[in-house]
Amino acid sequence: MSDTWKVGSLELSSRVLLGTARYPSQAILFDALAASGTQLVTVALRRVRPTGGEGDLYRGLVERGYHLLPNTAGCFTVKEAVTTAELAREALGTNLVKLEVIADEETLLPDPEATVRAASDLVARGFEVLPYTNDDPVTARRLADVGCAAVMPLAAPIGTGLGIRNPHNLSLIRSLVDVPVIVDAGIGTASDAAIAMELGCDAVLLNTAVARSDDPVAMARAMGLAVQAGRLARRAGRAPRQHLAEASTSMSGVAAFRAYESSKEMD
Amino acid sequence: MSDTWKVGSLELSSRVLLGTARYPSQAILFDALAASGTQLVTVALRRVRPTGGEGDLYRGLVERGYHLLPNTAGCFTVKEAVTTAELAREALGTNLVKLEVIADEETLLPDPEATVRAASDLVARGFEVLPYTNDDPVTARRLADVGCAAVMPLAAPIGTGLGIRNPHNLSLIRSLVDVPVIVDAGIGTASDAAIAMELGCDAVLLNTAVARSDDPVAMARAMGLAVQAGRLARRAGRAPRQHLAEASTSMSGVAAFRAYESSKEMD
Amino acid sequence: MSDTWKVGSLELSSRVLLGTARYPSQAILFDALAASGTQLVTVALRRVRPTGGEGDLYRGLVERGYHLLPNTAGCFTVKEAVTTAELAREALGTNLVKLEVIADEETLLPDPEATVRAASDLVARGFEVLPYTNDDPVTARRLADVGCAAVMPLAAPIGTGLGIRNPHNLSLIRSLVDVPVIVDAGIGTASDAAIAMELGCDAVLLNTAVARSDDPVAMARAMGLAVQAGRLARRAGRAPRQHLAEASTSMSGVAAFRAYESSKEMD
Amino acid sequence: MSDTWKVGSLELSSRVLLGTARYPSQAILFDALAASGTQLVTVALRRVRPTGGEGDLYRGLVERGYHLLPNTAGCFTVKEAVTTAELAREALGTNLVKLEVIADEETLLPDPEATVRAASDLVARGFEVLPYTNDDPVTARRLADVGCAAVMPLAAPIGTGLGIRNPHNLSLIRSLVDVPVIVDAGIGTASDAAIAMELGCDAVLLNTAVARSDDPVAMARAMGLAVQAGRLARRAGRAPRQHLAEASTSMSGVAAFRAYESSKEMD
Amino acid sequence: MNVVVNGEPVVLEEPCSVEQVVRRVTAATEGVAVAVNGEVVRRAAWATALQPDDEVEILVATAGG
Amino acid sequence: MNVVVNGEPVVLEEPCSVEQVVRRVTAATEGVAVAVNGEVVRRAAWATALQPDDEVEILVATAGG
Amino acid sequence: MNVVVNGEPVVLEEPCSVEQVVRRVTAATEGVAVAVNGEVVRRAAWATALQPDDEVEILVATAGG
Amino acid sequence: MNVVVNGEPVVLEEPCSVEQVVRRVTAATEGVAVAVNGEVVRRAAWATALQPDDEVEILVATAGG
Repeated sequence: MSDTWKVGSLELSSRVLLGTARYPSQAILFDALAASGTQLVTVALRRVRPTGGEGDLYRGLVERGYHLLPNTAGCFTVKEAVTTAELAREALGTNLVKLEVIADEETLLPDPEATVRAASDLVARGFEVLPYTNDDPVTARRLADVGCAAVMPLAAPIGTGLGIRNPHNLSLIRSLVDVPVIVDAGIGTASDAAIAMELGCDAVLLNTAVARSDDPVAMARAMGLAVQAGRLARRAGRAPRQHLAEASTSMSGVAAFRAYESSKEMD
Repeated sequence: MSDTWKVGSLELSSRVLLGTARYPSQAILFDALAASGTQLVTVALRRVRPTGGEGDLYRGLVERGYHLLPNTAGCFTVKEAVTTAELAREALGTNLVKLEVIADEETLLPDPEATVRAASDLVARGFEVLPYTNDDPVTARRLADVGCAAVMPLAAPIGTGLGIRNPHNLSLIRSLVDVPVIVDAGIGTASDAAIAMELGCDAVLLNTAVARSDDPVAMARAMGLAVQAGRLARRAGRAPRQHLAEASTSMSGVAAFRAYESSKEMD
Repeated sequence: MSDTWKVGSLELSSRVLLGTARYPSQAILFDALAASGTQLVTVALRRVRPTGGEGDLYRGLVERGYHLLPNTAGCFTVKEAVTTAELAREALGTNLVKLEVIADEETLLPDPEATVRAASDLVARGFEVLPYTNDDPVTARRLADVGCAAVMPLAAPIGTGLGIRNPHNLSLIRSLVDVPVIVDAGIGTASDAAIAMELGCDAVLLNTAVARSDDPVAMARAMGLAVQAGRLARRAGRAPRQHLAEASTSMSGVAAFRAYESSKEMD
Repeated sequence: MSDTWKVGSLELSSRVLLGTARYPSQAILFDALAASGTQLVTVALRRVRPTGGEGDLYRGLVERGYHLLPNTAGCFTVKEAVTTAELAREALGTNLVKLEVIADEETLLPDPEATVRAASDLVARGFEVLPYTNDDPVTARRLADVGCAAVMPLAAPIGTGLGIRNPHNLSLIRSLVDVPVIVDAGIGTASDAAIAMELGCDAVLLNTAVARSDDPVAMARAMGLAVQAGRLARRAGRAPRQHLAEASTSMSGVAAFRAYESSKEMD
Repeated sequence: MNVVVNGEPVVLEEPCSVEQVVRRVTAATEGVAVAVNGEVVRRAAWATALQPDDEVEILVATAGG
Repeated sequence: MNVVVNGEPVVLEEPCSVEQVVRRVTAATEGVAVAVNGEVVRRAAWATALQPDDEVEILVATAGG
Repeated sequence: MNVVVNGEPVVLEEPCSVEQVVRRVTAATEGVAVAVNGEVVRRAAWATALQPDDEVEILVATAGG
Repeated sequence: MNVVVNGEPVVLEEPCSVEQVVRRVTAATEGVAVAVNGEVVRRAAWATALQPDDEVEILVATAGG
């Protein structure tokens, strides 16, 4: 069953986007990326270090054929985000950008108003913008309206692993926008990713849940499977919930033995 | 990674047990069984019908190499359950039995006291007993103590699809017994199955959630993947939950652009 | 609005039952009892201590006009529970007993099968039995069937304060038995008590949530108010939940100003 | 125990704010207001009707001594909201305004960016602004920063009665702003209101949950009690949650009867 | 003179003050506010004469959440 | 001889073995089990003759959860 | 005579009634119950004499949940 | 000539192009981007000479979420 999806000009079969930060080692990072089945991975732009160690990351990802999604992590203003996106395009040769405009260092939550302004500016500059946003359906719709290639609402604050705090908002967002909905931040374990897909989201972006697991490679594989499972379950259509019990096995044709019970056995 | 498990004398690699009732057709049933990856399927014992249609089910399952787990569905007393188990062993040549002693036709919930008595009797008769039980940790431990090969607590009342009503009880049960814990009844969709495995359960028994899905074959595949995902995630060890946000991307080496912002841009 | 209820031969207006253990001091205990509005308080039966301090508790409660509900806490067998109940009746001159038959010291969960046997024996001995039980609807119905004056399912394991783990079971119990349903154990804070009443339960039995609060007297008052609130809300009948938003303020007669907006103001 | 709070220039003892829409009759409205104990009630501004029926509402509220909180319901732009607020101040002689700038008629959710602009304008015009907002902590802090007298995050979309969708966000908001936090919209029943207060919110604004209850007067009373209960419980400080059970009744001094048990009684 | 009052076309004899048009729809002396062409007209200015084609909104407090 | 087979009254010529009555309802040689008067009759004992008024249950595996 | 009272060995002069042994540990006239060898001794029977090696439990109401 | 490269003061001999200063810190020929005084300098313009007190940022792809 082919089930590809498009984000901007990319067509992807995997619905897992994976971050590259916080892994025990680069070897484990590359194994985790492979185990997850991801095709699109996030990177940050930072000052080159004499060691040049980061060069290895870039080459390592490109050689392995991953599409890169540079982020604007650490940006608190529209200007910072736009400049960072321009530098990322220059360095990595991609129009894709994960737009993050953070409101403050305490909550690390996105600044909805500045994110919309930055998104609108970047779209005009020819970027394919994937904005990190809160789970407000109104802000998500505005981001779609200004031309973003997708919207990326959070499940819970970044790094908390609290899972999907507000499923109702995610389904509202899914029903309000026509672009892909990618759940970004807050996923804690495999079932959270499955739930995101069951709510109708198109993909999941993960980092800490995988990188900080005791076994990042196993967790990456778990996430890849969970996302497929949730996607399939959504498309299959769940059996209706009901308040009262209903037998799976039919009573028809049941044998009659009760007559033979001694009274003491009767319940 | 080999990750087989044993229930009674069976060693299995799949952690999905699938029921055979309520499918749109037998063809869809067989496709769903294959899609789920299950190796152990439940059947009931009922009066033979002139059509003999049921014979096909038995042969169809045996030819496809499935292990059979006969149930005592429809039994309300110890005697009925024991006689049904004996007949199942005679007919199917297996010591395995899914013990169900139901308390009443209204709730269809298991009768804990009668289930323990029947289990104890069947163990003495040489059966490998997999009892359907509520999620009471005390009853689960008692069933293990009388020699059951596994315990099968419900997630929610049979057929409701309400998912895991009481995760706390399932983890208590997991910590109290040494035999496999198989979640039976109440699973609604893929993420429910993943959660059951993340709680430490060893397998999941499904029927209605698959058979009554709009697309049983796709849902069966979803369940198979979800169970693998949940199992892997449990073994990988999740990153710790935290109340406050923490950045995945490090700020170290971030570029400095703010100085160049016009004041109006300042957020 | 009179809203009394009967448990056994007692008619009560307060729907809070309060335990007397674990308070910082006896003075705080008595203030908390008064603040909660309770009329029925639980006590244990223990070996008299030379100090005779316990005598003060008994006298203090009787002088303040509280009805006493002796428990069988610490009993692990039917015989222990029955003997303890008989001694309590002898000492306190009440037929009421809070029946506890605990399965093990690890989980401190009730033993459903032994609790049913002990209840049945105590009913035959003329007691008004209020059994502490798990939240299994089948066991609750059996306890009602053997003649208990009420059933007391737990919200969560004793002392955990985890609140109502399985609301679905509590509403099932409420719909299955004709005697009062009193939620016992596991309530953590005021809203838990309100939810118990909104589910249709008749009363709540508390101890740790009040006694171990930083301010037991204030928490006792909170619990008293929460139980009234939940009871009233249940009787009032809640407005139906809906998936989509609906305005409270009508648009009819709204003024028309938009025509006067400068375009820059248009959203 | 005096526990008043201040919002703008008002000092209030009741922490319930009640809307005046959707009641079966004006008589029931006035009874419900009284039953809730509210001191501050919301009204809309609409075109006078020949019947002049609305005049009665205004007079009825003023005569009963309620403080009025006019809303800007039905406004979709900053200009509409500001004009409506000015007319409300002119008509009702109060600087208080419940600011609503709605994004669209489908979701009826607040427009965060326009709400911040309108709030800032109204503060400059000398209003005491109580803005209706989503549960985004960043937007809530911005509203406080521009000088709002309180912030009023929603529990769930208006009129749904779904209760508090995201408690984590409400506690974040409570920890981020210094002005009162009033939960507005989405409360369904009494326990929802208690939970809002237990999360640290200062008050609750209700309408549909009361007006559309089968018995608005009883539900209003329930809400008044629930808000007091939740507030008291928050201040009392709850006993810590724990994963494992802990007995309330001590085992010390327990009698020893087990020796006398016939073996058949032994569990 | 043609004006619009609360969305309805109305014909008035000139001159007609804000106060006069208010009195046509309500006797209420408090709890009322008026806007003409989208601008608030404070009570103190109700003597002001309306102009042809003015759009008048006369509002009162009503049930709201 | 009158017996009851799977709840239906049946008239049989005597003598009639368990095996013979099974064959009346199914050709299946495996996956079948029989109880007479609530007691299991193992395959090895199917030659046993039925008695008047025996209640015979002939069961097979069928769809179950 | 050796008996056990609330778990502690006690030496009593014979004869000794239940009431006498109760008085050794508490003056309380109500709220007290006694069991000897696991059987309840009702108040009316407190005059009963204890036997050697009797195990006596003297209980009162105490803090409980 | 004093400039600042990635936040560190550096002394350069004039003239010095963007390319030359990039080479001081990395040999990477791809995956690198440069900003001078907050403005991006596209690869095609790396021959541009730096001015005294220029603030140069030389960035590469690094681990990010």
